[in-house]
Amino acid sequence: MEPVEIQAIMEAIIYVAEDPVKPEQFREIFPEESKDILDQALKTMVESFNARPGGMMIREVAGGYRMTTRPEHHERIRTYLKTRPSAKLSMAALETLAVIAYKQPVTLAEILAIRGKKSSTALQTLLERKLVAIVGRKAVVGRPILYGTSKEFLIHFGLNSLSDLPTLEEFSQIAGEQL
Amino acid sequence: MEPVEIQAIMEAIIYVAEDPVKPEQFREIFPEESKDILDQALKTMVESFNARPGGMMIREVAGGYRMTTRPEHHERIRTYLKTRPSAKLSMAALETLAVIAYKQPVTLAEILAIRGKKSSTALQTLLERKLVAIVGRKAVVGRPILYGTSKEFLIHFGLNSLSDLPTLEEFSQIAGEQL
Amino acid sequence: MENGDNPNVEEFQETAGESSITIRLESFEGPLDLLLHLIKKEEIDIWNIPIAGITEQYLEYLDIMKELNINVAGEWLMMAATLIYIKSKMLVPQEKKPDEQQEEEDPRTELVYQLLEHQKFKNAAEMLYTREEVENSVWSKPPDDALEDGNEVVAVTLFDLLSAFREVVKRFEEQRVMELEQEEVTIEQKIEDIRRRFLVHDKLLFSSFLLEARTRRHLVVTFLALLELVRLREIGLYQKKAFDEIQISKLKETA
Repeated sequence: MEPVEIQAIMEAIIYVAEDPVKPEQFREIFPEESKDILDQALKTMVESFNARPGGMMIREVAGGYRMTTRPEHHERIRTYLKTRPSAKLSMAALETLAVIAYKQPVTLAEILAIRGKKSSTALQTLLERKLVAIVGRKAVVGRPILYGTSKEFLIHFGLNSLSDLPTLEEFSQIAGEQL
Repeated sequence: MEPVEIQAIMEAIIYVAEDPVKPEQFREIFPEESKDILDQALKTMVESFNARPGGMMIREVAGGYRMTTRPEHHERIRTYLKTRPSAKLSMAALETLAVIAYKQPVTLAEILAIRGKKSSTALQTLLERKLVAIVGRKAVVGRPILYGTSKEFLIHFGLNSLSDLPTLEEFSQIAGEQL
Repeated sequence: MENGDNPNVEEFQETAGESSITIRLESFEGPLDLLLHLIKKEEIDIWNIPIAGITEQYLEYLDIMKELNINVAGEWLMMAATLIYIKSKMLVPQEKKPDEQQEEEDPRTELVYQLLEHQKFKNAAEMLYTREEVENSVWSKPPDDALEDGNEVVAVTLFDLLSAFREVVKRFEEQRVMELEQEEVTIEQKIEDIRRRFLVHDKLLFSSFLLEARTRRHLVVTFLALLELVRLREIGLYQKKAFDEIQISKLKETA
C-alpha cells in the first residue's frame, strides 16, 4: 500500500479510537506491511498532522497516539459547548415531564406516586428550562403546588395545543401491541 | 483575529461537536467578527481540510458541518473497531421512510394507501431510530397523527437538506422504464 | 394455467422448509409487490396487463399462502377482489355509443397507476438503501471529554415523551401488583414507625410521610397514626406562613 494511504488510515483510526492507539495495533491492522514501514508512516503522519495550522493535534499519551484539540483554543470551544442547542433531557427529567404532560395539573407527591422515584431534581430542571410551570395549588391538606406544562413545552414539541399530544391508544396502534 | 486562527478554532469545534455545526453557531462563538469574514474562513477551512490526503473529511450534512472518516477506508477502520456493519433498515422500513420523506407530513392511513399494506411495524422502527418524528395532527375527522422526517434522517443518509433528495419525477421515469 | 407453467409456484413447493418460505414471502411484502413481481417476471407491458392470467397467478399464490398456514392479511383479499372485478368488467362487451366518448375508461387504469406509484417509492427506497450503504462506511466520533453531560443525552421527541410515559405506567402497574401481595401495616405499627423517625429528627415535612404511602390504605393509616400522635401531644403540626408546607415537630421525647 502507498505510504500516503497508510498514513490516511492511521489518522482515521486515531480519530475514531476511544483510547490512545499503540504502534503495535497498527501492525494488526496492516499485517502485510513491515514494522519499519509502519513506524515510518506513523512518524511522518503525526509530524505533518501537527505541522498544520489546524485546530487539532495528535499527541503521544500513555504509550499511544491520541487526537485532541489544541489547548490554546479551549476558551472558544468551551463557549461553543455552552451555547450549543440544549435539546437534551435526562431520562429522569423526560419521565417526569411525561407524567406532568399526561396527568396535569399534578403535585410533586402525585408524580412520585406514579413514577415511584424521587423527582424533585428532575422537576427543578424542567422548571429551569421553562418546560413546566406552576399552575396553582391543590385544595387538600398542605395545599401542595400543582404543576403543568408551559407554552415553551408546546413550542418545543411542535404542538398547537395539549389535545395534539398522542394518546396511549394511538401509541399502541403504532406499536401494534396491547397496553 | 487572524483568519488562520479562526479557521483552526472552527476545525476544532466541528471536531468536538456531536451534531453538525451550523454557520450561525460560529457567529455566536465569534461575535466580534463579521458574517463575511466568518463565511469566508469556513469555506477556506473546509476546502483546505478536504484537499489534504488525510483520513478525515468535513461534510455538509443537515444544514451544518460534520467531521467524518473517509468512506474508502471503511474496511481497515472496521477491522480496528471490530464492529460489524450496523443494522441496516429493512426494505419495508426504507419504503415507508421513502413515502414519509416525499409525502410529508403524512398520516399512517396515507402511507398504507401508497404501500398497499400495513406499515405500523416499519413506522415503529423508524420512530425508535428517530429517523421519523411526530410533526402534528391533520385537521380532519379523528385528527390523525402526521409524520415527517427528522434531522437524524438527514444525518443518517448524509443529506444536507430534503432538497438534496432526487425528485419523485425522476423515480417515476425509472419506474416507467422498468415496467 | 397449470402449476407447471409457473416456475415460482414450483419453487414454493420444493423449498417448503419453513425458513425459505419466510424469505420468499418477505420479498413480496404486499399484494402490490407480488403483482409487480409477476409483471416483471412475465415481461408484461404494464399498460396492457393480461388481467385474466395475472389474476389466476395471484390467486394461486394466495392458495399456497393459505396452504402453508400463512396468515393472509386483509389487503391480500382486497386485491384479489379488485382483480376479479377488473376481469369481469373486461369480459363484458363494451357497448359502442358513437355519440359518447370514443375511448371507454380502461378498468385497469387505476390499478396501473397504483402499481407505478408503488414502483416509484420502491425505487426511492433503493436510493435510500444505497445512501445508507455509503453512510455506513464513515464514522464520526467526537472526543469523549467533549461531551459535558455524557450520561444525560436523550434527544427528546414526542415519541420519546410517550414512550417514557408508557414506561412509567408499566412500572406503576407492576408496583401496584407487588403491593397488593404485601401485608398491610396497622396503625400501631405506623405509630411506632413514626416515633422511631422522631428519635433522629426534630422536624419533618408532613408531605414526606404521605409521599411514602403508595396505596390508599397506607395513606389513611399514616394519616391516622399522625393524628393519634398529635392527640397524645407527642408531635405538633404547624405552617411558617399561610399555604406553606405543613411541618411536623417533635414535642416531647418519646419513650
